[in-house]
Amino acid sequence: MELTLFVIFGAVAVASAFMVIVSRNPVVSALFLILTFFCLAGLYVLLNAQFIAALQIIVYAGAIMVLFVFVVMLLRTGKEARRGYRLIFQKSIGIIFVVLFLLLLGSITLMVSVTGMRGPYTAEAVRHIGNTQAFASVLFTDYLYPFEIISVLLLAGIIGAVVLAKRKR
Amino acid sequence: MPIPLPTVNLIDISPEIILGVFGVLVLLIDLFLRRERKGHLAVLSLIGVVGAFYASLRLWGSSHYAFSQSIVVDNLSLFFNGIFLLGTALVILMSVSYIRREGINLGEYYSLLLFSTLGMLIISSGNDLIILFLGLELVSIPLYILSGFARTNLKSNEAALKYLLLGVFATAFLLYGIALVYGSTGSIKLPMIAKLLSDTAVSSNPLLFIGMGMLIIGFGFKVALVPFHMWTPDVYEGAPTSVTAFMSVGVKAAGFAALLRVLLTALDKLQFSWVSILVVLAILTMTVGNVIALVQTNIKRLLAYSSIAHAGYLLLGLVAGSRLGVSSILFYLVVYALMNLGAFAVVILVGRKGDQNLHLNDYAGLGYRYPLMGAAMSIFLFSLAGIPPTAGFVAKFYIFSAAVKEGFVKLAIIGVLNSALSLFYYLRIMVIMYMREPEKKEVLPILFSPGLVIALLIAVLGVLYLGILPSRVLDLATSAIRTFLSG
Amino acid sequence: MSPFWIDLIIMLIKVIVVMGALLGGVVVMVVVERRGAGFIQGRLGPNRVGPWGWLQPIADGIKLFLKEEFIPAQAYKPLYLAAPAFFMFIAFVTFAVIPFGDKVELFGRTIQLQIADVNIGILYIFAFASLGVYGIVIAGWSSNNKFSLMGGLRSAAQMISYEVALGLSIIGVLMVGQSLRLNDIIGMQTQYWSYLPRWNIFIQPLGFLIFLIAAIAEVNRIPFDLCEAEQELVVGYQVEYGSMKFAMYYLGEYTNLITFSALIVVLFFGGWHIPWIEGLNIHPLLLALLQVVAFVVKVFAFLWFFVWVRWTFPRFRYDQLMRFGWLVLLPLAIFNIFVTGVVMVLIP
Amino acid sequence: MVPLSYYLLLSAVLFSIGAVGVLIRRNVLIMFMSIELMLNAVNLSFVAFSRFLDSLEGQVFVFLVMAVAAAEVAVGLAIIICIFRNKATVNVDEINLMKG
Repeated sequence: MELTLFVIFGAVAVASAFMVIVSRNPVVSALFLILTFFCLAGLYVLLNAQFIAALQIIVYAGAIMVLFVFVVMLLRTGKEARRGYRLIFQKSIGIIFVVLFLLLLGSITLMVSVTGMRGPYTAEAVRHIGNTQAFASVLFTDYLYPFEIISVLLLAGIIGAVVLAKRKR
Repeated sequence: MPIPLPTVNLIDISPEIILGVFGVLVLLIDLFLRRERKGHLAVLSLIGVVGAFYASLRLWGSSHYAFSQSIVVDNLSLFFNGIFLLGTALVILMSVSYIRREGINLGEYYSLLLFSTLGMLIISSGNDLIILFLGLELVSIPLYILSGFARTNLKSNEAALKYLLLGVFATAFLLYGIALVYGSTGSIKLPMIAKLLSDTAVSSNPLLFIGMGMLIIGFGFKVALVPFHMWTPDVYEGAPTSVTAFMSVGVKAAGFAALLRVLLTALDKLQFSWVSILVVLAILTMTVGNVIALVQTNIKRLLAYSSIAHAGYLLLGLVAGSRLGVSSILFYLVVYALMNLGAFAVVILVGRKGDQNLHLNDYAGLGYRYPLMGAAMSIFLFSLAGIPPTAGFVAKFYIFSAAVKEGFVKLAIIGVLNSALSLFYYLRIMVIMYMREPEKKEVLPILFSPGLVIALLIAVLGVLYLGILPSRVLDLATSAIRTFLSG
Repeated sequence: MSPFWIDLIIMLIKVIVVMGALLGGVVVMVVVERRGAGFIQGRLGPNRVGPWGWLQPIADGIKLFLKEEFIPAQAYKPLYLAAPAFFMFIAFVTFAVIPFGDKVELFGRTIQLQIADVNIGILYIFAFASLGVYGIVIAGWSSNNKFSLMGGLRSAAQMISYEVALGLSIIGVLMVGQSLRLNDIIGMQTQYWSYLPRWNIFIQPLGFLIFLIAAIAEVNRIPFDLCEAEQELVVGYQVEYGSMKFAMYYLGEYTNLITFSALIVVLFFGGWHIPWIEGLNIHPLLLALLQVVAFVVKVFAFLWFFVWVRWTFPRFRYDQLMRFGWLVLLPLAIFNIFVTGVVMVLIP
Repeated sequence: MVPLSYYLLLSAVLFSIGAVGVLIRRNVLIMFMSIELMLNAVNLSFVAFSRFLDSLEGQVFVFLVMAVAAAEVAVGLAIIICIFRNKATVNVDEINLMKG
């Protein structure tokens, strides 16, 4: 059951991610990206992270991508002027990326077990406390400082968006 | 479910709080100021910077974790705070007249500058990968905006876009690296990672090494190491000059602060593997930066490539990884901040509205028309090249000797050769300043605004002082790492 | 039969019943809306088809069904066709986590009167409600028509703006209820302060007001129907849609309306809770039935409220709408959270 | 239970699709979307690790990454609009993005 769902979500995610980068129309790209995000949310549920799954849809699909679609439609850019792709980086970087990617795939496939230190939040414990509660109790105690930092970061983002996109002053 | 709130000691982050409060204060007061009087905000921001500096001084000597080990308050982080705040103060002084000339004197400018500095302070005290990541983002996001601050200038827009796209691209790599390190060790706290690495099952996990590689790529983009440097010249050229100055000093120093923490605290046990990567990167960075700088004709592009080369020199200290290496990085960053910001101050003085007058030929004859400014520029250029009575020489000397002491003799020789190479393009500017007649006769006089003059004075005096009597700051740098490498 | 299959069948029955109820609700709403408009405007409204016009929706449906299916020549076909279906689908799926009654003991099984009891119920609703905007934006874009695009863009801006206030307005409820599960929120409201039921409307009046206004904006009704705005944009994103595709939008909009009414009832008016009935010693099954009826009655009260508002208020101007959302509702919502927090600290 | 390596493989594949998208596309908006795809791929790794290590740090990370991504997208789209006002294009060829 779980494996079936994983395969379905995973396959759709990969297929639509592929469509994101090959489709010529930015609106279509954006919609396929949303589909990918949706599948990822499904995978998060499989991984017992319901809260993150809901956030994934609310924040990514519901806010970030709406902004994208909005801008794409506002600019009415249409299709790319010319067909054909090209590498914008030097070849050396491309080679580094390819090597790194192959290494990554190789080592993941060869990976035998999880080596990291285990934490206290087993699936059982999280189900007992509730995913959202457990998440909150970690976020608001151990990671209080990052939580505060993020507010400054968002403020900076808001200021920037307003300053840059506003018309004449 | 009740959540037991942790005890927090706000004194530990008082510099950060002061900067954040002043950033918001600037925004609020901005609402009540007319366009001509935005200069007052610079004074307010300076007060904030000085306040944060004072708060950092008060914390000097402490060495402990805070916020559930999220941050570490030690002399190293406070020394870095000093570097960042010094750089920011100079940039604010340089900005006042510049942004008025360019017509971008909005209150948000100072506010974003302060937020970016806040990000740097956060990085300097980061003790876990989340903090380091968020700090880097908090440094970067205001800078994306600031590079595009001249909204009607297409070059500035493009610079912002380039910086943003490559910055976020780098962020993705950085994050992937963090994810793999987290996944293979099970922790994101730097000291904890170091402890877990003593387990061979963990330290032989290939994912860990790939994660480390991705981290280096991510940081490489942020501090502009070759071959991840391709954005630097365009962004430095397109962004408003004061912002370029801030980027060239602040981001570089912040990136190195983060690299120091990650590589020397968390991944210390993997030194055997990252040293060889960094050696290659250092050689590439120094050589490519210097060689391409030779053929530049735009002063901002030239300084961009020069800053790439300097990142290469800094890597030598990291490769050494010893106490001497780290303290020489600290010293080098202080010196680099002073000399580079000084050079950019001169670039701002010579420049004209709309970022005109940036060609090297525009510097012809300046040495005679403005002897004091010419002398200052010469001092900065000598220092950047690393010629004796200036601070640049001392800094390079220490960093190269740290490399030699750890057995990287060939690397140090390559560094010295590169310094010699860099002499050509630095001296070329001086030759143009003193030996060539200006092409156009009617040149607008340079307006010396008080802020810029003060900034220039501080930079000149600093470079000369550190060149002649470096021991005070060197001692400070040595004491800054007392608890860093032993704990 | 194994328990798995029984559960599956029960689930299927629940889905069918809820779908049927929603469709029935829409049918009723069509009449209520049109007759209500007539009532408010001092005219008769449709009264020819069936007794008092009650069969009007069927006539409407047949009419829409028989209309010609057409696709504009310049439209981006796949998206043009998918948009209305997506919109309707999202509208129906959103309702899945709304509890319409308490637990029922039937044939020795406990049945939850709710399709899916998700522990992040409220987030689930927001997640899907925020997807609804795509049905509109894509319709606007893929029709390749200026009016459609304008309508779509307006609605995207409006929905993003008001979603913020909408989300923040319920934080107070969540703080009081200490849970994201809708059943827990209702459970909290079944208690009493001496005689007054502890409904959230009494604790969070400001939150309720903000939620109500933002909800009207979310379902794009007058006075916030800027994306349709008949007089300026014809009907906005729907211009190029006719026949069954138009019917899907019609259906989706009313389903959204029902969902938001139900959400208001669940969050602020005790859901299926009937005050003071606990002491009366009624048979549990009858009680459950009464509670469902109570829920439906409450929901219809709000549906009528929406009709009432629609035919009473004029439309906002676009800039007024945005300013109201960002400069009035959002600060008020944040203020509400702040006050709630302070009160909760002071009175534990 | 689906093994960890499946999730990691999926994440790696998505990440590289995103990276390829950034490298080969000319349209700034699609490049930007590809970067978002990369960030999401990383998030998948984080959540998977978090599940298999029984710790919630990974989820906290994802939460913060989402906030960061939102800020970056807001700023990025503002910059794109800015460019579009000055010069009506979103093709990087004409913006001359990568001259190094």
